[in-house]
Amino acid sequence: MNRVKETLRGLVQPVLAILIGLLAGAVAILVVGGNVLDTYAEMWKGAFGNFYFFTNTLARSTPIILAGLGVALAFRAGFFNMGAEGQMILGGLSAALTALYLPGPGWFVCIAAIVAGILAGGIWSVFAGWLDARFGMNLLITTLLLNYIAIYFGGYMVSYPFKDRTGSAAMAQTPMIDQAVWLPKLFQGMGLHAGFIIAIVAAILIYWFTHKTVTGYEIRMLGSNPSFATYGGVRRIRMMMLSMVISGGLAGLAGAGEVLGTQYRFLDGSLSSASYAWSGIMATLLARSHPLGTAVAAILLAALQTGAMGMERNTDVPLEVGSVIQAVLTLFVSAQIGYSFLKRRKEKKSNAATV
Amino acid sequence: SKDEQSAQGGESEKSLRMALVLPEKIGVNPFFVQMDEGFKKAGEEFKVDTKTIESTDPAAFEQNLRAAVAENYDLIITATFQAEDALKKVAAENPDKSFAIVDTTVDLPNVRSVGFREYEGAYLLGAAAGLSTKTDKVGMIAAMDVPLIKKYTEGFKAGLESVNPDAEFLVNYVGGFNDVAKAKELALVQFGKGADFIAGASAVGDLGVFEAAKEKGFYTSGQDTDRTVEDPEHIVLSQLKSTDTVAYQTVKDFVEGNFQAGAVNYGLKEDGVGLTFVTRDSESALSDFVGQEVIDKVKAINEDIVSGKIVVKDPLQQ
Amino acid sequence: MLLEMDQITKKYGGFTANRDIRFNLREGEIHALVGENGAGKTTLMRMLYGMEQPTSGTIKVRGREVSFATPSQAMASGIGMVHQHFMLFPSFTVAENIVIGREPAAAGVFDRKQAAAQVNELGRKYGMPVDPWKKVSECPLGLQQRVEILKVLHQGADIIILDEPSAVLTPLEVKELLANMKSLAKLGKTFVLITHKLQEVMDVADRITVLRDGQVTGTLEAKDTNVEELSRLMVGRELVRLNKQPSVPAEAVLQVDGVSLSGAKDRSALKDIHMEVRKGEVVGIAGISGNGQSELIQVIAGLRNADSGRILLSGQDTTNWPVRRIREHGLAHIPEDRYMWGAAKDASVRENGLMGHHHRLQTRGVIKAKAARAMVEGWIKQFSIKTGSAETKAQFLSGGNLQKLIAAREFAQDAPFLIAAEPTRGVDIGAMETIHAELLRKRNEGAGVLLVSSELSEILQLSDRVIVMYEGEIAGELKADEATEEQISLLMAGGKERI
Amino acid sequence: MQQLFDAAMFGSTLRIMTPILLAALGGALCSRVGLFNVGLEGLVLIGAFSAIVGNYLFGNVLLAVLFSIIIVMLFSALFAFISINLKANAIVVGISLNFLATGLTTFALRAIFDVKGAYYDKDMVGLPKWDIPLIKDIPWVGDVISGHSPLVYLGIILVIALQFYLFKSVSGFRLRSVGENPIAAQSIGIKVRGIQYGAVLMCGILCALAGAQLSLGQVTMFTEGMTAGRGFIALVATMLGQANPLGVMGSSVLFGFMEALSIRLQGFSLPTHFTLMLPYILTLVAMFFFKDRTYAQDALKAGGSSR
Ligand SMILES: Nc1ncnc2c1ncn2[C@@H]1O[C@H](COP(=O)(O)OP(=O)(O)OP(=O)(O)O)[C@@H](O)[C@H]1O
Ligand SMILES: Nc1ncnc2c1ncn2[C@@H]1O[C@H](COP(=O)(O)OP(=O)(O)OP(=O)(O)O)[C@@H](O)[C@H]1O
Ligand SMILES: [Mg+2]
Ligand SMILES: [Mg+2]
Repeated sequence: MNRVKETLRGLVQPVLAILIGLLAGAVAILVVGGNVLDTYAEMWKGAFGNFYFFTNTLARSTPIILAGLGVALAFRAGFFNMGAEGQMILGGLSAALTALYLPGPGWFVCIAAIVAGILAGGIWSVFAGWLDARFGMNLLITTLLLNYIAIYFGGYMVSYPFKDRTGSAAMAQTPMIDQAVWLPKLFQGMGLHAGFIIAIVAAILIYWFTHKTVTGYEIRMLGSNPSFATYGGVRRIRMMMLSMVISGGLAGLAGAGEVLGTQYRFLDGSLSSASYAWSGIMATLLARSHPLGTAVAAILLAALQTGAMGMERNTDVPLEVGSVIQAVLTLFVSAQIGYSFLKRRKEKKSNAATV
Repeated sequence: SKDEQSAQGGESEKSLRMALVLPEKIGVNPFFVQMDEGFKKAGEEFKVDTKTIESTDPAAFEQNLRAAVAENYDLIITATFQAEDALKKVAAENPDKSFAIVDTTVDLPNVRSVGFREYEGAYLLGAAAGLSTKTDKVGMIAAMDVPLIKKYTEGFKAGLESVNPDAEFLVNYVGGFNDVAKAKELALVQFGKGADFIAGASAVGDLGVFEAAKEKGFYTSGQDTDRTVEDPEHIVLSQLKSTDTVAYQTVKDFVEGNFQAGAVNYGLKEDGVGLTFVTRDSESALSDFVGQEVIDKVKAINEDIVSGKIVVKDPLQQ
Repeated sequence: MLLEMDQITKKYGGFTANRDIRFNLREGEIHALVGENGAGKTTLMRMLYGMEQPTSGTIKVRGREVSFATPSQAMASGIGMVHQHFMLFPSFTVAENIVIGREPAAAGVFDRKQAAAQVNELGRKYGMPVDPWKKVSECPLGLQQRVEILKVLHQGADIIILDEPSAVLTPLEVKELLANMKSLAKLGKTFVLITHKLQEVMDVADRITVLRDGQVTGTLEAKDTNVEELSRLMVGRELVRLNKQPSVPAEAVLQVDGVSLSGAKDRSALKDIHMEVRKGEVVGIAGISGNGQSELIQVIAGLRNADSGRILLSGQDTTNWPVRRIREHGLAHIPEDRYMWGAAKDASVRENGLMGHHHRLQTRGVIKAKAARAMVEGWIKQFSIKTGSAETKAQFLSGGNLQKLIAAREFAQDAPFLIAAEPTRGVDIGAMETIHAELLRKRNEGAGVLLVSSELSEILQLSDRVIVMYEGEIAGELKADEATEEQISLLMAGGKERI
Repeated sequence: MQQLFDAAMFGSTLRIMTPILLAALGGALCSRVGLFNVGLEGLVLIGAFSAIVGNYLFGNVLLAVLFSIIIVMLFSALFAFISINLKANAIVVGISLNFLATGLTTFALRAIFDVKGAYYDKDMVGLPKWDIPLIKDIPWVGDVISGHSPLVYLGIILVIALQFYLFKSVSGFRLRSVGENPIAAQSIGIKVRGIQYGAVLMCGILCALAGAQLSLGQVTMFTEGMTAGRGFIALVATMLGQANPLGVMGSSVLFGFMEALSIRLQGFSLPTHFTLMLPYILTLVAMFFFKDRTYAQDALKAGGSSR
């Protein structure tokens, strides 16, 4: 009973935020002279209109879920890891290079490529963790800076040493990965690939890890109160490194999934231009770092994005309405409207009762 | 079934529906702007329902392309190298659909590919610059250090060297397609180093280059459409690329039943690329900086390329 | 009457912190306000200072009824307050801290020279000199206290409220403070002194008001009363001496062998500490906080590394081991600050209770959720911890209930050695008795207990031996049944002789 | 080498530095009142856009800048309201604000000008370039210092003014006290919220100026996402300068200089990817050397309490 009540109370906030977001979107639609209901209907169709669009939405959510999970874990441990983008890029790059140059049967290379992606993302992330732990360099800032370095490094690698010289050779990208190595599509002719299953499994695993295991418990306590964790025997530096590795590894996995499941090569700029990492951060914020919630929020954000694409295809309302809604709802989700509102009501009631 | 529905829902005669699915936002990129214009113009002329769909990133593009298939357009046109991967997948999965792609080649039985040889136009521009420069220093502000852009930088360089081997060629990269402030800053730097002609090849960034030219009084050139009209005093040349013609022609061919798969290639010879004043006249007056004499020389070079006497190397085929 | 508070009631939701309080001040007196933790002393004074508004009741200053919406308004009526926790800006200078809010300025430019001059003048006038240019973070606590008082004086206050000013001071500093108060009172200033130290009250106060459970239980002239009467009024009954059997100490469970630790500003926090705790005894560490007790605990518990010396736990050298190894080797620890060290506020009661047990309650890295829940729910019953459920967040527990949870968790560690630091801070009488009884039970079961407390009475009640710390050193050691408050106080104040 | 460090290079350092400096000063003010503003990037973007809108509406640069200031102040007030009144985590609000700015400017570009990607009008007049009378004739110095937009000079003046304000004036002293210990400040009757609002709004003004410098000073147009990460760099400059105007100036100069240098280095046969990377690597190195923890810790504090 109490649990249900607390879960409900936890939901007030996001629901209110979503409402405010939709309201802001409605204003934007009205500004450009659209019909709010029709436009939202088109948006709904674009995201969930039929099975095809639904899988589209899930496909887009895949990297967002994974990047978001990574960020969520870091947040849980108390570290503001803003480096998902760079970690994702290096993960994607490493996965592509492994997939291209490692000999062996397809399934084996595919797994190796995923592992390589996870490792690259993890190492890049733990590097920032190390700078913080060892030299006291603020993690929030270093991870931001490391993003730029990763972006340019990835760009260099595919513009020069590993550039695709086959075909028109006009893009900064690696050659196409052999078909045997691809992550399989889940349905013929649709974008959704096995990466989505990996993402959902990852969400469940991370939930299980943080909520059920000893290490997850230690990580969460570290994030809640580092002194308390230290007092209870948690090794802060070790747990920080661990959570940063997993966090970056998940972002790397997100990049690897996009490379092996959607693009079949590493294409310069393709991961950053889609803002997967930032959407992942938003999903985490929406879900207050809960792993399963992050997955749900990621699907919601992906739906907003694919819905906005559908809306733009079929109405004159520009796509950006989607990002306005997204931004407004994250803006308000951490605001304590719901809570303080409820509390004030409660207080009034009890005052009335006692006076 | 959806096909039938739309057929029934239309007028008595079934009107064709075509989609132009672009891998980027149109923005102020003249390449896409023109193409969209040509596409829409053909749509009006031939009574075709046209729909232009823009995309924000590669994954979104693939989704849009698939959505266009799902929404059952009769012909789907797309463009640029960025569309290549996705089109290969989607077109192969939908062999009964017709596709066209502009600016690159996709070798599939249901895809018509239209390519350009921009480096030929760039060669002419480079030659014109080499003949016009007074300081023997010319520059180019390119968008990014990526292979695609080499079609511009390398062609330009070859043209420059062919007429003026002493000229120094400065090239700087903005590192993006939208950073006008940085493009301008780079142009100012090249001007500071003594360049009197600085070509813009940085997409939106060109606006920054033009502004720098206006401010400092050097000469510059634009891309794709005749940009000289914007500021004839400083934007003295423009390298042309007729994406509008190509889009128009593709729609026309489809309506008239002449649509064939396979690759077509547009260069100077086919009038798909060119240079203002040389291959095409301009509304604006020719700047004294270039002068008719230079134009005449470049016209001669153009003829040599058209006739095959000069072969401009494709920088991507090294 | 200078000030009258009449029929003051303050409610927080359903909870009444102050009920129908009548409190008044005469000009130039020192008026002590005493009462147990949570009796409502601070609440009453916060209302006087405009930080809270009474639910009902009136306040009159010099006969005129006032109501303060903000501290500034109270200040304007000549009321100043020195808070329980200092309200200072550590990186600002002494002068800046004193004049803030009333800065001398010309055309909006802060005249720091003028400020320093004012501070010097103020210090001279009231006999409390300070160096105006020194950074507050570099001042010892006694000086910071003085800065707080000077700040209030600079604001022009005639009524000065001091909320537990002596809790963090050394005896010498306390003495100075009391002397200063007396001389200021002679100059016409009026004081409200909140304190738990009844001896201080007897030393300086003219009148005393006692609060219990938010109500006044008496206002007395100091000369007509004594410490015993005051404590009875505070607690509501005679304090019973705990039924403590004589201890049967066995072998040493903790040996501290020449441990030293350097502190801030080249002062050493611990200097060559030698001590031991045997199985079956409670060793109390007395001392004014800030004399190295915290550091000693932290070094023993592995939260800080000693610079030199050895620590043996059950005969094993555990110096500078990681916390977890020390704990697993046999250490339980009730930390001194429950919010900083003892709990994670936004985690649930169950999760807070699991800490330290989580390596035990697991199979292959997975926590045994059922067992963990049963364990915590057992404590909730045993210690009657008031909580919604085991899933309630710790931040919703009252301080005392959280303290009970922490104590229960550490009692359950099943370790031969327990550190209990301020185990009953902010805890009500009932819970205090439970915790005290548990501590003794632990001792009787043969564990060694190291009790650190700033409450002398607690130390005297529970300990078999008392160690007094002063400035990072052991100032003396006494047998509990022979020790008197006077002896301990003397040692706490730095009186060196061994008894 | 000579060619590398010519006058033009220092001139570009000044130009590149200005938007970063202005935004970073705003960031410093926020951080001085205990709010760590990650939303600088978004505020500057909105500033750049609304400056162009203002110019389009009024055809006057001064009014355009004023218009931009008003609009950005509205958004910074939103930041203040959500993080102060609704007690949301300031970092989260800042991140969302960045998203909002990207979406909203692109959207408004289409809604107001009916264009995509960029708004450009060749008749639009940007901020003037001021030639400083005497200085402009001094050979090398003139080339560096003279001929910039008024906002470049304003930026430098503001550094001095803010330094003076924060450390010499009474009101600046109180502002700092709010960041140092808000509870203590409250206890002596300082209006903590009011001061926080003031600082955030001031930050809005500075970001508006930074944006105007980008869209009306550096160039005269608006392009989508034209801040291109400058706001994040400003954030780094705030931290590196420890929220001290002079320190912020130092780190902004460092960053402007690195960027100008990286442009020069493109001439040498280093791949541009590495020259573009250089400023970020050097910032990391600089962070390594200047790490007074006080303000870093503020950020951590703000970050730590987000869940
Ligand atoms: N803002 C508040 N909301 C709810 N309860 C409060 C609030 N402030 C104080 N209380 C409660 O009012 C009671 C009296 O608190 P107060 O701080 O006045 O005690 P005190 O006598 O000063 O105690 P101590 O000796 O520990 O300082 C306590 O139970 C406290 O929890
Ligand atoms: N500032 C505050 N705002 C809201 N609620 C508060 C505040 N301070 C205390 N409370 C609530 O008031 C109640 C009493 O708190 P407090 O810790 O003072 O209890 P207490 O009376 O001292 O109890 P105990 O005797 O167990 O220590 C708790 O439920 C606590 O959560
Ligand atoms: Mg109190
Ligand atoms: Mg209490």
